Amino acid sequence: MEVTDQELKIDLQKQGVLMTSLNELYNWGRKNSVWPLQFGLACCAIEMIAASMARYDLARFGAEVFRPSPRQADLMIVAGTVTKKMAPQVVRLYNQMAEPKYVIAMGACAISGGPFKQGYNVLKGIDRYLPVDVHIPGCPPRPEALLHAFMTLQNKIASQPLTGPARPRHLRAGAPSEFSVPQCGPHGLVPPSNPAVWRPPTAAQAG
Amino acid sequence: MSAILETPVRAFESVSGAGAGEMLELAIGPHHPSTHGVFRMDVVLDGERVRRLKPVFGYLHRNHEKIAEGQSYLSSMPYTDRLDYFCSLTNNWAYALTVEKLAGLQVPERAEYIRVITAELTRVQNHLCLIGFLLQDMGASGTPLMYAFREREKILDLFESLTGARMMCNYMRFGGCRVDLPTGWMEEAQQVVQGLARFLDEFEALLTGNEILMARTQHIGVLSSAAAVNAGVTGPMLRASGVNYDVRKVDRYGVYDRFDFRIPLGDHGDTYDRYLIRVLEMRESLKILRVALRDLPEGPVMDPKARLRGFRPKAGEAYGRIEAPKGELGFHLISDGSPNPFRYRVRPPSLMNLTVLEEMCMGRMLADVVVILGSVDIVLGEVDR
Amino acid sequence: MSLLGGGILKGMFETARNFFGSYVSAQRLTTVPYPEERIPAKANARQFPFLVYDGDDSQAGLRCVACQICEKECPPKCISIIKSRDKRQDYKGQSQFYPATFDIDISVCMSCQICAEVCPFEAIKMDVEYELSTPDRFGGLWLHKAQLARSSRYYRQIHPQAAADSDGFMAAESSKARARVGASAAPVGLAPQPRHAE
Amino acid sequence: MIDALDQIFVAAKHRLMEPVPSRWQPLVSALLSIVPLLMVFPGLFALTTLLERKGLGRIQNRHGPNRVGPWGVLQPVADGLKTLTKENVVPRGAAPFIHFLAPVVLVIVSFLVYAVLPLGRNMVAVDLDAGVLFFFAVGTAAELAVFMAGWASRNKYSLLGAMRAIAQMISYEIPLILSAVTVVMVTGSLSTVRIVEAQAEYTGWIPHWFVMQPWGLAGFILFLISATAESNRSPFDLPEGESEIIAGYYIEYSGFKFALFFLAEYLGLFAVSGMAITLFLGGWHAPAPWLEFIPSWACFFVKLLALIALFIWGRGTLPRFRQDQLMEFSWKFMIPMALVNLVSAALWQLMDCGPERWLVSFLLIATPYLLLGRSLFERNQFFKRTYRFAG
Amino acid sequence: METLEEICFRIKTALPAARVEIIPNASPCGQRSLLLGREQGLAVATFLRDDPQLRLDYCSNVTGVDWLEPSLPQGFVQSPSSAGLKKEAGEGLGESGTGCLEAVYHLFSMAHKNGPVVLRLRTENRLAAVRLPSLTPVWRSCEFQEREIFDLFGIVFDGHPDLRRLLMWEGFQGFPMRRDYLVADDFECEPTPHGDVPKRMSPRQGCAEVIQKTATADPRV
Amino acid sequence: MSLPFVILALLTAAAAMGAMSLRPLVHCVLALVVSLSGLACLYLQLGAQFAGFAQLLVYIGAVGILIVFAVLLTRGDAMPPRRSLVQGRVFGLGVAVSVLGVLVWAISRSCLMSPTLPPAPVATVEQIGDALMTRFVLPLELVGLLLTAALMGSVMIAMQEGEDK
Amino acid sequence: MRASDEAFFNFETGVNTYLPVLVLFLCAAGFALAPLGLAWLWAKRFSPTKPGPDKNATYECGLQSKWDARIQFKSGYYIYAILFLIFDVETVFMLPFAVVFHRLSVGGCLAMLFFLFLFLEGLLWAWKKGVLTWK
Amino acid sequence: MTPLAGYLVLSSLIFTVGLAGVLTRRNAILVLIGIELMLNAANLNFIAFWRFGANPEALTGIMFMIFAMGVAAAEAAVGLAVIIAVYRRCKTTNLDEMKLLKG
Repeated sequence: MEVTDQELKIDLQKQGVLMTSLNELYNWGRKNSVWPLQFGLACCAIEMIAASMARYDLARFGAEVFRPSPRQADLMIVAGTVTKKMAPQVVRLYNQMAEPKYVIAMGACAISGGPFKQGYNVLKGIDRYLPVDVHIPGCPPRPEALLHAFMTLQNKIASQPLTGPARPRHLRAGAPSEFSVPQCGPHGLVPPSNPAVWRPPTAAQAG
Repeated sequence: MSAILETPVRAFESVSGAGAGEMLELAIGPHHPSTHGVFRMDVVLDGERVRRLKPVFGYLHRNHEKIAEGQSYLSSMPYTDRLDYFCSLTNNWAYALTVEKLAGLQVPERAEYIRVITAELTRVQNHLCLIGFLLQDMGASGTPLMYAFREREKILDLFESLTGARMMCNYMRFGGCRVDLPTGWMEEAQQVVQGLARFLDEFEALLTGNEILMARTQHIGVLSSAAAVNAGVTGPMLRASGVNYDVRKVDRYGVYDRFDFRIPLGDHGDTYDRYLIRVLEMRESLKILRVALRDLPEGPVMDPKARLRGFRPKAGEAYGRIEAPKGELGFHLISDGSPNPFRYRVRPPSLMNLTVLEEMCMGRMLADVVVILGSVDIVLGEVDR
Repeated sequence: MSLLGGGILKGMFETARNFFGSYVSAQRLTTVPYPEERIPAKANARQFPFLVYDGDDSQAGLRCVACQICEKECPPKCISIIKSRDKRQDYKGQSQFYPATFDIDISVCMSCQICAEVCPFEAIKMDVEYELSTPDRFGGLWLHKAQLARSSRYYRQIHPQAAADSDGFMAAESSKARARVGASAAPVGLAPQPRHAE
Repeated sequence: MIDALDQIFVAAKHRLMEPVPSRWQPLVSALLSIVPLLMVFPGLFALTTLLERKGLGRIQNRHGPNRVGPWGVLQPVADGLKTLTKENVVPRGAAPFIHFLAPVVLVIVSFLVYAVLPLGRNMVAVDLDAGVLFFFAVGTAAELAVFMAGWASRNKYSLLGAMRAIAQMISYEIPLILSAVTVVMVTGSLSTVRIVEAQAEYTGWIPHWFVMQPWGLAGFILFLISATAESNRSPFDLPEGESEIIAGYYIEYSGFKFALFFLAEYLGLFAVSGMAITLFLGGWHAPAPWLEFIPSWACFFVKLLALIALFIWGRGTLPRFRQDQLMEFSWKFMIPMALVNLVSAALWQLMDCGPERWLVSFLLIATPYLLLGRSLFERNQFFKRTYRFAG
Repeated sequence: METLEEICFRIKTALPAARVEIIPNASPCGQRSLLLGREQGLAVATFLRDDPQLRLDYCSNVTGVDWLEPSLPQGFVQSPSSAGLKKEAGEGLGESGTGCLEAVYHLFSMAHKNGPVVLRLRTENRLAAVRLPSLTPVWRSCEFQEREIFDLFGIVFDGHPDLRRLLMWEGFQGFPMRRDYLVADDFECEPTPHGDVPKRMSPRQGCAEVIQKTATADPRV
Repeated sequence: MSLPFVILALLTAAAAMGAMSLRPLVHCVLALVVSLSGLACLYLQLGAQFAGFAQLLVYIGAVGILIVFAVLLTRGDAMPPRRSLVQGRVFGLGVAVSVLGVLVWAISRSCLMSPTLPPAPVATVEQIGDALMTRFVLPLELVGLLLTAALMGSVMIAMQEGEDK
Repeated sequence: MRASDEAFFNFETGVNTYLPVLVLFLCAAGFALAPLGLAWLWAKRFSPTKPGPDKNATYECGLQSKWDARIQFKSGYYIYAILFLIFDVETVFMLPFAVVFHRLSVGGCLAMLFFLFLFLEGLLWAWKKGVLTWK
Repeated sequence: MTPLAGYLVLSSLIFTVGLAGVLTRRNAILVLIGIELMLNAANLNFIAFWRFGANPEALTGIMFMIFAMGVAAAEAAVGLAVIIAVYRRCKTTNLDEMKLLKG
């Protein structure tokens, strides 16, 4: 790892300008062509649809190409309550997406289970199993909030380096591209969270 | 009557028994563009013909009833918004109506009118979106859906300025409505209603005579009236099968007896009827809206006896129902005298309407399945709760 | 019986009308290009709750007296309040508790407005801010007292009508309280009854 | 001047060829006529995707992509870059070689047919004696490529999509060829250039395009409908029918392979549109004599864009057919109509000029159209309905 | 619409063996109900549907109710302990077998446009004898609702054509809508205390044990 | 031997062998299609333009598709594992190789080895059309009849069985 | 665009005609393969492909795919394919006829009319048999 | 310059491959494919002889090829229909098993 980083640094010095512009071009292409997976779970999906409709027009960002197949999608908008029965499917769909892929957790339910989090069949946040890039609070968030999140995601993409240790997950050979699919056990999901993805703050647990 | 008696109760056979290579077993959903959410159908296809279809539920079961039993009556109100998330106001109304029945509350006249207005607006936008989604299921590239949502946004604007939220209105309270109409709302609403009438003409010009739409919907997914009644199908779907049953007329809840509106009835019970019945219902709703907006009386919007905090109805039970856009939406509440309902049950129209899905799809093509499902008008939040 | 294809042509005409209409009529080009333009917030619009404070000090001026009604009434239970041990003067001049911590987890909040509705002190109101998306779930969406506090001026700005009503109500309450203080000199606890008076 | 502009590409090519040694000339000549094709049509593809998204947007009362570059013109570039750098996923159960080959074959086939399309005066890659036949013969390989894609993916939906695609393409191949045969019958040649040249005349301001004659109009409409079906465009986009079989035959494709499918689909669309222009819309000829100053290639591309606009318009309006209806429509309406049209064109050719032949040709087409259309409705009992109301 | 007493009388004349009892309802809406005997439930339901005077051809709603305590169902007399029922659900396990599970059917007549007539069917107790006759053969509309009640309450409907879990997955244990069901505790991190749950953040085994104790066994077996 | 011929010949022969020896049936069909298109290119190379394109149209577009359907319809794809070479196979291969030997021997012995290439004949579609409409009009009609008969026959066969199923 | 006689490649008769087609074929292949190659290089250099048991599983609406997709298919398609084959061949025969149509004798016309009649006969027969109706 | 013999050798090679396939493979569809190959080998001969023949203006070779193609199409249609019909009855496309199951 160290060595490759060194190499990369030398590389960068050698072809600094080229590399930087390549990086910018790459990020520019990715960020302006984020195709969401056509995937709605509950109420928020309607606002997601509304965001792609005439009034808000997600298409302006080049993102109206809702692909129904995960192979061709870049962005999974988890819009709505993820139930325990649905969670394995959501994770599997994410796994089946091609890299680079992003996740937006739209709405309270997707982030934390939201109003339904006390239910016996509701997953308390999709970030227990998937690496979420942007969270949108709201129940449901306004379409503009989705657009804002979309722009937040674009900014995030634009700032990702192509090389070096800070490069995003999909560019690192060792980093995982799929996450283990939870199983529906006798009382809930097994395991209840994926420690590789979910690291809750310790301070919060104390409080 | 005898026809119903002869309706055989299907014996369950394991879907996986089909095997043997000739049939294609296919899971449609839970992630599928046209299952309207996370609905799943396990179908067995012979070529493209459906030989068996089993709906699979529960992918959006979010324990609404259980949560409601642990909360006060008021706290469940925002949860009802999220049942049928297209029609939060009618859900509010059904719940409020049931609690009012349970606790014996009276609703002021103005509030009743506002409820009628919001409910009919909800009905219009629900039907509009349904038709949009139906066409989407038929493969139209978004245009009807976009037009529907264009008009829906206008209605949502009205909802937002009245209730503060676009979708999850949380507007009605036991004994009335939360707030009165803001200034200028009436005029806006009247304009919207006028525009809607014009829009419906355009919408029908785009769709109703379209040969492809007719070919895709006529004689597809036929549902007989006897089967519909026995299966508890309600709403536009029931009326498309020719049964004259509308809770607005039967129960005359609210102030519906003051409006002159008609119930359109279909003669074929197919998808085209279900589509057109909804168009006609929207026109009737606009008629109600015009009258209601004209006749809206002055007065308070809340029953002065109603309490926001510390609401504890006497022990007992009540079943209340209204004609939601999708059919009969009922609530069954059992109170034990505590602040929380002892039993809180939602009777979702979408779930009952799905009972006959397999019959309607049997022997049809795969492409028909999504269209039939679209014409049933389900919202998973309500089906699975 | 119409001509085969007639309905299709009619529909094509309708879409063509919308296509050309989109260049001339605002009715047919309904897009509000979001980051540049925004749909003005409606009078009653609500997103997430905030705490109102009067005056300039965002913490000392909080109207909240930590009565915890909103915490109890909140349907998704996203509010968490820890009452202070000491008391301080509220706007009516009465000695009241104040929230030592007041957290709202807006990743859970369902924007239902019930907290604002049940609050007897006009202390919690609904904001119209919706641009809250963040990559940081716990840091960005778990809002504390300091982040939640907004001045009453801000409230008057976003909801002028409701703020005026609220101000009127508060003025009436505080004058009543003052009158009562003047009459009997004995402090009357205006703390509302907890909901489930056991 | 006008001629110079008209022949600017031809002249440029000759200019470029001059220094080339004669033994290399055929190859260079071929390259010089091919390479522009490979640049123009993918460019047109990029433009069309943008136009389609913007056009659909306008139909649907919104803007469409407008934030990447001025008016969003760089949107296709961004999409291309993205797909290029996207991961390539090949499902485990797939046949990897065929899975890889399918989009490549599809693109090659879609490109090959451009060889006989006359894009302007003296602007055809190769003027084959059997050009029209070449067009259809090579085009049929697309069916196999689609099948390969669907079969190799080993996905239920993709297989359904592939079966649909083949069933649809074979059903519409016949009316497509038959409606082209009418033109061949009248011009007496299979060469695309000769067909275009046969439409060069004007009567007053009216050009002698075949679409201006009853049989030609019918042929054009039949050709256009079949072409829509052949290129899997809405309302015939069943093989990829999103709402039913998710993404159809390319459901398992990601990255640039998926982009190649899109490219091929649009290339096929341009090709059939170009063929429709060649056969019925007078090819490179201007629509009126006083417009002849417009370079021939510009005329061709303007017509092409107009047809593309028509396709986009149709996509923005129409729902999708169902498989059986699609087949029935082809076999029970399109093919009989194409046969009748053949007879009509023959009669047109045999009869003298005069109003009679207009009348005969028109009646010969209109009558079966009405009859077949009505029978289509009656057989399936489609009709507009009236409803009863309960008070 | 006939009164409930008349309906009761008609049932008794038509089916003398049937056990029918009128349950009062103290609520202002006054929707009283008929408690049917388990054995005659199906016959009574068929009678109600087919009788030309009643023609209750439409079963709108089926509610499952879990009465933890035997005293409660007696006409909704408020029991002093009922408020305490959900205080500590797990602790009430000892007496939980003595209550009953109940299915409530709301019937309407589409032909006569009247209703509702409320039917109740009660199981013998909550744990062992949880069988009821299915009314799906009479009204198709009960099919999914009875499945749901089976899924969430654990009432086994005899004669139901397709009794599987409806909302929860196959392999799920327990019946979550029962009042003594404890939610499997997977609140690992809560920035804010959400309701009572974090307070019982007991060791996981304890929680699972409770679930085991309540109703893990699939009563179909 | 010219380069195009060699390339096409190799392609055609290899594809033909593939069509006969590949495992999955669909691969066989695809190889057959490649082989037949190679033949079509050879026709083109020989100056028979119409024949070449007709070959493409009919064999790739129609026959290939038909065989693909047949493969999918009969689940021929799920082939049993290949058995060891039985005697029949050896016999068959032997027969084939001997036929090849005889043919090649005959060709090599014939007087056709002369390298003279006659001037390219022209076979435009017009000429073919003229020929079809004059000298070959009877065969044309017969082929038409045959095709219609084949249509009816094969449809009957395919349908009939479908009904008794 | 006329091929010169002293071509570099010693093609035989007619082949020069197809040289543009051949070039087009090769260029198109290059056009399709070049970006794929570029994408492969990109993946090699920067963004490694990451196959996995889930990612490379067959997609079926988010569920684990049961049963093989390659199943025996409906004969409905097959009958259409037969019809198509026959009609396709007949259309091929019709093309030369169409080319010479304008100088056709009466006999030729009649012959073609008969051929057309056979075509129509096949179609009508199939129609009457109900073959054209999708089952 | 490719002499006629080259085409003939190629043709016989393809013919042989087809023949070998017909004789060795037991799958009925493969047998049909082999037959198609053989027919096409013959077609190549027709074209080659036309090209190198004495009287190319007569177009006899091309005519033969075209008619042979028509016949081959008819053969393929009927042959495959038969295979499918047999498959429906016997559930196999293997010629040996077909023989066994014939009844």
